[in-house]
Amino acid sequence: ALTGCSSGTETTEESTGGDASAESGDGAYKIALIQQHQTNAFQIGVTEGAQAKADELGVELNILSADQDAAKQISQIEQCVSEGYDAILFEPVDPDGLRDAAKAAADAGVIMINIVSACTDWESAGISAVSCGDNVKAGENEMQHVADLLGGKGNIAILTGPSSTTDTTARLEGYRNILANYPDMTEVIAPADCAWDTAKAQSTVESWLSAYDLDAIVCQNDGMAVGAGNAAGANSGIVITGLDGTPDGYEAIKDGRITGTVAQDGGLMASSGVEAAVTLLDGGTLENNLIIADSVWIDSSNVADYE
Amino acid sequence: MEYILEMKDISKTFPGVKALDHVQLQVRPGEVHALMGENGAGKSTLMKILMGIYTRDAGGEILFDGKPYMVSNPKEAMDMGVAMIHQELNPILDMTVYENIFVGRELRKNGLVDKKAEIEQAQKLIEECGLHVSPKETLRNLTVAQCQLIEIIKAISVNAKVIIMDEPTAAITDREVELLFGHIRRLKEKGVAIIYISHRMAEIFSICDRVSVYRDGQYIGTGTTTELDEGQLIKMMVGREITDVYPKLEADIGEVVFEAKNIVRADNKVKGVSLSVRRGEILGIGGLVGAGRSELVEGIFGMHALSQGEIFVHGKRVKISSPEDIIKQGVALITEDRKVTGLNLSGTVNDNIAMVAIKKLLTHGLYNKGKARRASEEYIEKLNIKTPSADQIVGNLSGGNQQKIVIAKWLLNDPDIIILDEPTRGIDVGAKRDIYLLLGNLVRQGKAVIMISSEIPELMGICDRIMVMCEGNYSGEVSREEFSQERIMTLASAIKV
Amino acid sequence: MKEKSRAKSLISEYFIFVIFIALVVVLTCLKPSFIQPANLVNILKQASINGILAFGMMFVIIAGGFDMSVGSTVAFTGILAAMLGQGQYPIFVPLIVAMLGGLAVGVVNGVGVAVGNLPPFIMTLGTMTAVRGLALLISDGKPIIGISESYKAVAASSIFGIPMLAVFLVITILLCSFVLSKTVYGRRVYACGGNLLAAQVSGINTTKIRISTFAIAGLLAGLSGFLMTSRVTIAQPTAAESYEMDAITACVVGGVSMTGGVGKPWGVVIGCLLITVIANGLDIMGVSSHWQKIVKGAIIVLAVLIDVKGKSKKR
Amino acid sequence: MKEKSRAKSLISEYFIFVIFIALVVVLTCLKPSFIQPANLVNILKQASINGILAFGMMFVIIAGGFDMSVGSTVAFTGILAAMLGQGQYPIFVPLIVAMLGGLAVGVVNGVGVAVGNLPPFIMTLGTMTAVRGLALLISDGKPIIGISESYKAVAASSIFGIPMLAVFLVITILLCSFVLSKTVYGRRVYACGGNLLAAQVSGINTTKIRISTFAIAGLLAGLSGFLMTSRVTIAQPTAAESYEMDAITACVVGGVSMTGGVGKPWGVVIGCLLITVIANGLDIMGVSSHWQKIVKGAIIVLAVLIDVKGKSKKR
Ligand SMILES: Nc1ncnc2c1ncn2[C@@H]1O[C@H](COP(=O)(O)OP(=O)(O)OP(=O)(O)O)[C@@H](O)[C@H]1O
Ligand SMILES: Nc1ncnc2c1ncn2[C@@H]1O[C@H](COP(=O)(O)OP(=O)(O)OP(=O)(O)O)[C@@H](O)[C@H]1O
Ligand SMILES: [Mg+2]
Ligand SMILES: [Mg+2]
Repeated sequence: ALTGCSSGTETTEESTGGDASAESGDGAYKIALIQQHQTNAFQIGVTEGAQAKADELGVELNILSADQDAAKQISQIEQCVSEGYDAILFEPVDPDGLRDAAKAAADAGVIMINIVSACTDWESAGISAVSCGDNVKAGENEMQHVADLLGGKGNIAILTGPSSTTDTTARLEGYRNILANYPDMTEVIAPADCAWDTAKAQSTVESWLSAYDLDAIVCQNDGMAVGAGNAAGANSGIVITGLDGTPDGYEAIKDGRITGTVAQDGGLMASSGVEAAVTLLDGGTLENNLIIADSVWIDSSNVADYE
Repeated sequence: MEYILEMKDISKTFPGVKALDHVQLQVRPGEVHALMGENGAGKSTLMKILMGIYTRDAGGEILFDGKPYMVSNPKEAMDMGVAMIHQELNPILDMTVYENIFVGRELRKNGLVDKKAEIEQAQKLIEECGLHVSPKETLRNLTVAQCQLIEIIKAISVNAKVIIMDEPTAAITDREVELLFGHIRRLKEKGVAIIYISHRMAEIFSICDRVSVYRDGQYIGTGTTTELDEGQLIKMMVGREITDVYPKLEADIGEVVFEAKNIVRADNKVKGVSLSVRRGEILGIGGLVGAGRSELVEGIFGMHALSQGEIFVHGKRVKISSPEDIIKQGVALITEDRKVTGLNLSGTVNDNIAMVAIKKLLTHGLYNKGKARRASEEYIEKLNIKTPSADQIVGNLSGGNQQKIVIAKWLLNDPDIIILDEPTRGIDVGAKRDIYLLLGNLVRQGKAVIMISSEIPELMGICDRIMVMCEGNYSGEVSREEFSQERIMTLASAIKV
Repeated sequence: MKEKSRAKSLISEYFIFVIFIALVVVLTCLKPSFIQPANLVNILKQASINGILAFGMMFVIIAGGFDMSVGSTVAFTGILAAMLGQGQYPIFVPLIVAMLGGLAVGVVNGVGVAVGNLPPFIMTLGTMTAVRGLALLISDGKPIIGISESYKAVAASSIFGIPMLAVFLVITILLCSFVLSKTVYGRRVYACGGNLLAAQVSGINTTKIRISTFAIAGLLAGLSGFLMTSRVTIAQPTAAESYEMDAITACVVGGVSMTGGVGKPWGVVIGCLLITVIANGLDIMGVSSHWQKIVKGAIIVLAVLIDVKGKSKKR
Repeated sequence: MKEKSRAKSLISEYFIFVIFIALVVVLTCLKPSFIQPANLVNILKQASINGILAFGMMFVIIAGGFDMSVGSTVAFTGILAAMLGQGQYPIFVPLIVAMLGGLAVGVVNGVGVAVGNLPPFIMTLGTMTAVRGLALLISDGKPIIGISESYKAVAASSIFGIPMLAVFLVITILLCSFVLSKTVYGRRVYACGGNLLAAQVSGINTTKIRISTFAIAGLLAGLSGFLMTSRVTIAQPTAAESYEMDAITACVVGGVSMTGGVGKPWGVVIGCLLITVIANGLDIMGVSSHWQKIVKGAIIVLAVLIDVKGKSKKR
């Protein structure tokens, strides 16, 4: 950890040296945010959180979307470096795949910050700060509530996002961590990859329900939980949970189609990231270069507070 | 050894059709052997079996050079020394002339394509055939006739022992035919055997040594051209005597019903041609390949933009911007290239017959399949179209029968003015006669006909008047009293200054 | 002999149907709950949206075209419908607007292809991308929630146990089959696809026909978008990703030729059921998503292969 | 006069090139940093993988086919390469295995199309789905990490400032152009696509040629998979989603006809650069991702439209 820290500071020094010249050009810092994609409520929350913070701090923020393609994200980082950005915030499409690109950018004097999820061994990849949620913990949080609701016993099924994306694998890891404690909770069907899509989730669950007795359907995002809820019908007695905490999920919680969701605040992760970048660019240091936004369980009892 | 090629007891069945029923064929080295028979007799099928395109039914045998001949694809056939000019043209339209000539047997140098040598050789071959195109021209820019000549060049430049020519002259005029015959004679001298399929009687007697005749998938017989005469041959083919090959029905010629004045096409392929036709009249248009006859009628029909010209139907000026407009005026155009502009080859006979005159096949505003079938059957009967049923896919019919479908689909629309561009291309003697009679009856009913043909005897046989074109220009006109082959040829090759 | 060959040719024409039945039998043996009424209702529901899209696609392909944009159009029109379906207007307003939105996309495609002479693939790929962007733009990238109860009821309700979605599908099938086989327009669609030039020379206004086929595909995509939103109760800008592939697959499996001019509505019905049944069957058997992909790919290829071979045996 | 018309016909043949230059000029005016060497290097890198895929696709399309499976094949072979590229073998082992893996997929496609007589669309859609499943299966749905430094260096290094990726691309371009324009094989690929029947009756073994074009596409997809893994330093089973669309777009924009038989390698180079430049230009101008989709779709359609119109003026 010590070496990690020191390399972090080194990078900071280099970058402050680097952007002094850039800064003289146009005053405000130029910061880029490269999101995984911009096609759901959570991601738009990230966009908005970052933009609001940037406006508040008076920095120039340019937001790009990698469309869930690691190769594209690498290209975008390279592009931002050659465009002379002072700092790059990015939401890695893959925790391992972006490390070298981040390192190269940091070596070129750009401040690199991870948001939403962290690269593996991020400190040694030249990343100065991470502002993220913890997908494993969020998954644990969700599954723990399911276990509590079922009394530790029952048939469950899981709907996942696209296999191999970091969100999917980390959340699944969280689920499995909890399931390990509850031998009576059985996964009666292999997890189905519904690619975050409501309609696909809905069809899959419809089919399942005609063949299996399920006590709970655990979904990796709210969109799929809404689909599962539609298939099961309101107040079906099946525990259906989501993850993310987005308006579509809240709506379904209110009318009883889904039981609850685990909310992660993408906007907060992004705004903290922007703040950290500006602090570092100003030559300051961070109290803590790992900022974690906690996840919260939301069900019908507290959903009104979150809308 | 007497025969280079012997086919014995060959049969071929398609669903619903017995295309060949235990037929035979013997070809001697160095002879030109004609295959004759009505449309759908099975000539092309027999040759495709020889090329390995179709597999014959079990039984029978083929001997080549005395040895059993077994091929399963054209490549093997060509390796054995058999080449073929196909009836249905097979140009690769997006390739150049030289590429087409050498496709499948590219010239090589150091393992790579020797483009230069190909162009040089192609140039030579083209000149020998009297064709005036650049070897680097793309086939898409050539006319049907020019494409046909390229096919011929392609086949005769192969070092083959047997060359099959399936209606090689269907789209070309006498001048090119003569050049082709020159080539055939030279090949003969080298001992190459030619199997020659044609519906043009005169060609058979001028170039062929022996004739084998088929009818409805059966072998009828073989004879030498010196012993047979035209009448006998026709009788073998159609099973009855035909005395007048070009029947001319008398009709009353009335007022002008269709007139095109000073047609100039935007692409300048037609440079100011006028024509008019009267009720009850058959107007012929003659000329050499490339005279621009097809271009003229296609321009009139709204298929290409005109830069100048006026069109009058029944004395009324009409504006034409698409075929739709002129069809509404009661005009029909049976186009030259049935595959490209005539037929929906993947559709059934019904579908094709219903293409133009669908409005006639409705009951209560809806398409009535029964009506369409009855209409198809009427024309199958009238034009003697050989097809197992009106539901057959048109692509599966023999070439001549496809041509008849094109004619049928237009006649069903009951047009007043009928323009036909090489309508008898690939049609057998009997059926040709049927078509002439049909045209004769149409003009008798007060309709008018314009017919383009490269067969001068045909034009002279049935037309009332022949207009001749040359290089996109009008070059003269001959009336029935003055008809003579020389007169027409002179006009056709008139050199414009 | 003649009887026998006729029976043979009938079987070979309806071969895909035989394959479909075989698949159903196999699935039933493997998992008896497959054939339960409840699951059959599921299959109907699941087949509906793809079925409606496939019927639109059928017009385009038979006329010799190709439409990559229908998936995006479903998402786009679904969002339009959700925005107008919050209860502020009567339910037919979102329906009409969604269908008009789809129609507009279709007309743009058609004009590009028939007037602009663009290859259908590139034209519709362009609109596929652009319309997806539009969907994201108007929804700001977020799902649209809050559609009214009456709108939700459209897809959720049933008539005599038959889900409304399936009713929409059946109406579409009947209408489209009727148009294709009975009207002058339908016959001309086949003529255009069979040989465009010949159709033109035969006096058919091919431009109009081709534009109209894309318009129909768009219109039906709009209807699908409307139904999709009702079914999933929200409208996602990322919805219906690659639905065009399923629609095209349903057509091709059902015997519609990609080169145009050939295809029968009943074939598309079977094609579309086949795809749905594969997905449904694999789901209820609990096959893992990874294996599902492999099996689905293999079954589709095999089905078409058997069909092609079954047909060509005829020769 | 003749000179003038020749110049005109030259311009119309190379029209897409003119459009490309125009686009570059516009982008440079809007954002001068676009034309900076650093960004040009970026563009080269970004164009490489799609470019290699597009060249494989070109063979298939010119021969009258169509390949939907190359994206999945990139993912699949990328995983193979990553598994073997952990340092346990010399670097050429993953390269060869990836290419062989791609080749195998290509041959399956080719056999299905040329021997099984399946429509290319359905055959390759089947393998697209199945191979994606395979990629997920062998990777167990998780990214493969831990490739060796020397493997990472393949894509990360440069020669004389030119990134290695671009070197691979240039080699591919040169080789493919040579094969297509100079060899007998290349000529026959055009013949097959131009008129399959004619090629057959001219004695060409069309089955072999068609299989081989799919094999080439697969082989190059394998190479791309190998490079992709090196570039992103991991292998994801979900990588290269819909890369086939970009490859096809590059071909069509570059003048390769979807009906086969027509197309020039240099056109594909331009097509592929055009696509990359659009994405790169929009990114550096800071256009929002939703608008990017709209603009990208519109530019592609417009480019092809202008090209088509420019060409048809000639006639
Ligand atoms: N692929 C096919 N499928 C079904 N029937 C076919 C097929 N090819 C040919 N036929 C049928 O076989 C018969 C013989 O056809 P063929 O083409 O050999 O006739 P042809 O003697 O060459 O006639 P033409 O003088 O018109 O060219 C015809 O009745 C035709 O309809
Ligand atoms: N697409 C084209 N591009 C360039 N030149 C063409 C094209 N089509 C035809 N031509 C030229 O136009 C002229 C007329 O063509 P065409 O051979 O069709 O006339 P035709 O009198 O109808 O002959 P036929 O009916 O005997 O084929 C010829 O000189 C030909 O070379
Ligand atoms: Mg024939
Ligand atoms: Mg002509």
